[in-house]
Amino acid sequence: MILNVTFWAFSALAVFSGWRVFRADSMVRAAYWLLVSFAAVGIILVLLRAEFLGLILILMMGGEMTIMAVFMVAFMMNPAGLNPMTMVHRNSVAIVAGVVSFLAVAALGLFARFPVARAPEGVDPTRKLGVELLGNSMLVFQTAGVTLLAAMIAAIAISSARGRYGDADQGSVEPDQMVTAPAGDVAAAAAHDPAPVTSPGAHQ
Amino acid sequence: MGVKAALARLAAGAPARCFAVVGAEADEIAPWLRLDPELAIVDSPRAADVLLVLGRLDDEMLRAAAGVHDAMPPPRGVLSWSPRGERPVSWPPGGERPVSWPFTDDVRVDDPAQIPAACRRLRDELLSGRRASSPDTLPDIDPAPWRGVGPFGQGGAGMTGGVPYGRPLAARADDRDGLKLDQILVRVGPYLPPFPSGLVLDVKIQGDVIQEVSIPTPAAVAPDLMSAGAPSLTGERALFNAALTQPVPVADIEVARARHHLVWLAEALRVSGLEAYGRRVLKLARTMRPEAAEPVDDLSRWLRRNMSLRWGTRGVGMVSASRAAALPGGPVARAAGDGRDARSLDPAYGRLGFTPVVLEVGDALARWRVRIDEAQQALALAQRAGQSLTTPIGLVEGPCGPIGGDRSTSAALVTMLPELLVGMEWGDAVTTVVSLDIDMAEAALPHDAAVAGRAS
Amino acid sequence: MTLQALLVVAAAIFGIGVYGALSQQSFVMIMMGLELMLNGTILAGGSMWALTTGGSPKGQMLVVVLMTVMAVEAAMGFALVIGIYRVRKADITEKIKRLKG
Amino acid sequence: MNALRVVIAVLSVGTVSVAGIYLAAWVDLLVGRAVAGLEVRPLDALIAPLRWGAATALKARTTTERPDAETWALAPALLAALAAVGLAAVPLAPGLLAADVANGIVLFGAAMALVVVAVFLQGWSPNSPLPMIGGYRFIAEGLSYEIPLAVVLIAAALPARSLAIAPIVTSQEHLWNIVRQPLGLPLYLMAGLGLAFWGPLALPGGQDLAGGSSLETSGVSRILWRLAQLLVLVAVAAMGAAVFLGGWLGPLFPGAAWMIVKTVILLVPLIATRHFVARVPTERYVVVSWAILIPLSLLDVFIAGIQALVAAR
Repeated sequence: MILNVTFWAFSALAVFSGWRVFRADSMVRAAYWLLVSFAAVGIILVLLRAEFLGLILILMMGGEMTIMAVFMVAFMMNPAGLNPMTMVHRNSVAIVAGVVSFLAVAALGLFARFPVARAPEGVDPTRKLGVELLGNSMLVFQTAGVTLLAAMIAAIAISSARGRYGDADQGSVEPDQMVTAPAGDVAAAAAHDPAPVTSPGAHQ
Repeated sequence: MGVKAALARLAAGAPARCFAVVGAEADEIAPWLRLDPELAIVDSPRAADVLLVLGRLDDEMLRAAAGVHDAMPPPRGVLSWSPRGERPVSWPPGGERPVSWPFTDDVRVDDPAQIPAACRRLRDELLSGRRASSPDTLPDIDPAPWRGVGPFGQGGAGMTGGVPYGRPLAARADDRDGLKLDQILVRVGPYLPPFPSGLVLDVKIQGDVIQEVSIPTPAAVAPDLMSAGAPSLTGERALFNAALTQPVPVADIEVARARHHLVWLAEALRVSGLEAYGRRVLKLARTMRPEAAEPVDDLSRWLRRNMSLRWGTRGVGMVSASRAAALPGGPVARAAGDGRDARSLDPAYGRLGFTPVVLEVGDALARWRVRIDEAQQALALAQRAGQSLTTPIGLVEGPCGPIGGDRSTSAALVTMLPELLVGMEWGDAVTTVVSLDIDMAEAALPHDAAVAGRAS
Repeated sequence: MTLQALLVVAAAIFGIGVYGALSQQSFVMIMMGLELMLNGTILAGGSMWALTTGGSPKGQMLVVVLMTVMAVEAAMGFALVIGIYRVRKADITEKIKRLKG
Repeated sequence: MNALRVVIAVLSVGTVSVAGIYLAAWVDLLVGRAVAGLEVRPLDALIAPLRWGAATALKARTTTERPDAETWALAPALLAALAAVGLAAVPLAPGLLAADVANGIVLFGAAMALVVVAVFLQGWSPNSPLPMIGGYRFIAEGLSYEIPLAVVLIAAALPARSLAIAPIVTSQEHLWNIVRQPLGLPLYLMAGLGLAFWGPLALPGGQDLAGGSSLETSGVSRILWRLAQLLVLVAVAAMGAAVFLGGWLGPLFPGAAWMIVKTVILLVPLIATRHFVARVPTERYVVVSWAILIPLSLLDVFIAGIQALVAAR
């Protein structure tokens, strides 16, 4: 009974805060509404006895949403929502798409037949997960790790200011590409960018 | 009602929390307030019960004091003291925008020794409700008109247009990572606690990196405006200025120098987070005597051993040799390898075997070291000096730099600040400003006044 | 707390995420939409594990993989935001007419 | 029966919170006075925090121009709640555990990871530059506290083969983790200081920002913020006592007494650092943390792993 009430309360919170994300004027609020949504889902997972996953989700999202908030503040023109703002496009299409995907997924959940097999009491799911991660699913686990490493390296490569052929904001282009690029593009690049375009002859 | 009265009775035992606004002619009192067990000098007006207005304020400072007052949470009160008993009204009297004394129900104190007790009394009356909280001094108006303008009444058109709440939104500017991000214009001072009282800076910050610094008001007030109400010299300033024209005991001068450096050190330690140790140093500054210099030597050893202080100051606020040469002199220049010291010119010091303390590095750590070494040296000189007197040669080495030259060291340091602080993080900038030991009263003082003082 | 109820909640979160990802102009807000979709997926995965797998850790594995996806999405998203902003000074989709560098 | 035990545990967490905060404030005053060269008056210092609280509670809560009022009000409560959750994860005696979860270490880590949210909101909400710098600073430093904290806690959990804290305590029956993993406790305490933004790591609220993130806060919010900050320190000390100093293990006295003694042993130096170590420079601390502290914490977990392998033989 108590479990049910708690579950519905956190479900409602997860959905409500998810909706508030796209209704908040202040970017910081938007990011932290999303965090609330994640935290509510994390608590539901804890209620479902997936304790480790739920807590890890909260731990991870606490950091990520804070970074997201700072990103919003750094990149948005009006981060605190001091001016009214709606930054949406194709709003009605998006609403339809959202409703349709909700209905489709919910229908799947309501009408598809799933086996009923609750996790047994008295077994520590965390221990089982650990054994699985470093046993049968070692390859999956390692792949996830390598993927994260690749993502880190790629993220640094994409976002760093100095590229191989000069500063990123100067429109650095590989010298070979510059030679083979259609003249129009180079001209457009030159018009767009105040930086001097290196003449191919300089590299000879 | 019962709860409130009980809380007020309980609170009556606490020190009165004051935010101190320090003007001219208060330099004999202001530094020692932190030693008083009845007072707690706080960093933020939001934490203060009492606004302490000490000395005489000019127009801008009085206006800023009114703003500080309004930021204090009620119940709040004002306690004022000025050296000659008059209302510390604005000077110069002929200023462009004369302001009247903004605090209608302040408590005035004539004897500075009464300040702590009066503060406690005022605080008790306020918290127990026997005295009404002092009303707002400034009208609650927007800095610029904006209401009702634009499609949403936000003060302009578009998402970033207009001035919502009277202020422009942050503008974008290049940052040090090659991006173009929000830049905020902030005016700091004149009462920001880590800064010297009276220093006002317009700072453009991105995150906590300072991108641009400018000084909104000229450091010096034109002398003709000062004729009626120029602040007089008090405390150590009077002593050092007297040495311009007449022989003064070397021991007095040097003890005053050591005291100045220790008071500075106490404040620098406080800003570094070592408030309790700063208080110990402040007490030492008040009680030290040349005959018993061991506590100062102990202090110097302790500071040298403290790695965290070294870490926070090493390499911060580098003053290059060329910048040091542009200064009139003083400890900041001597910490950057410039050996000028007006005392070298004085034969009396020559007889005492004086050589200036010079370090080559030029960072904040070097400035800390030069001041501590000078304090030790000053005490040693004072003890050796006996009854010997200085020679009035028209130039006196004050604690912040030479007095009697063309311009004061503090004024030169203020003009140097914009270049020095750009690119620094906020914490390093504060470390730098503190390590320069700028005396705003000296910076504001046109040197003609000192020269005039010499003639009289 | 039935599986159906959990899946409907997950679907609702997912649907809001779809709406956000499609309607928002700002890159970071689009990322928030994507994260919200993943949030719904995580809830669905967690409930499936709890109520249909009989405690087999494979279900939890799925959630771990989803969290990895989320971390990668966030890292690449932030990197792309910085990269695009650096080159194009754009922070909303409308400012990018074409994807070619 | 079980419910009764939880009620007792929750009550004891409440008691420990109040007593711990009080003790922290008292120790801070005493050490401060000793360092300042003033006469140390333990009895006066007992009532001084109450006097400060009374004086602050009588002040109005002021506001700034266009703050984010809701999040501003929320931030101190959030910080207090997170610290309380962190403390609730620590078993005070065998079976006396308020948050009876199988992943106590993860719960503690999650609560401490969210501290960054509370501090950022406290700095951001007042719409004032210096508090905002304080909030930004904490975000910039956040990972350099959280990563060493999480890693050394995982290392401490390795010998117990469990993420629950009670087994971690009992695994130290023969040898405390402070001996087994000498790097763990110092790294943990440094991270804890950072999370409580206290002393040398008081970067979001330093004197160079004139109080930083709490500069604009007055009245009851100010009290709550201060209490919450001290409670974070208490939670850090209690968890440190449990996972590094053997928790309730000890001869003669009941387990709770040992736990309290060990918590105090960690809490006092944490509090006292404020009076001996100057605030560190923000950016250089990040460099030190990523270049030295995080590798050291990885080394710590590596050593713990080797020990676990050897022990398993």
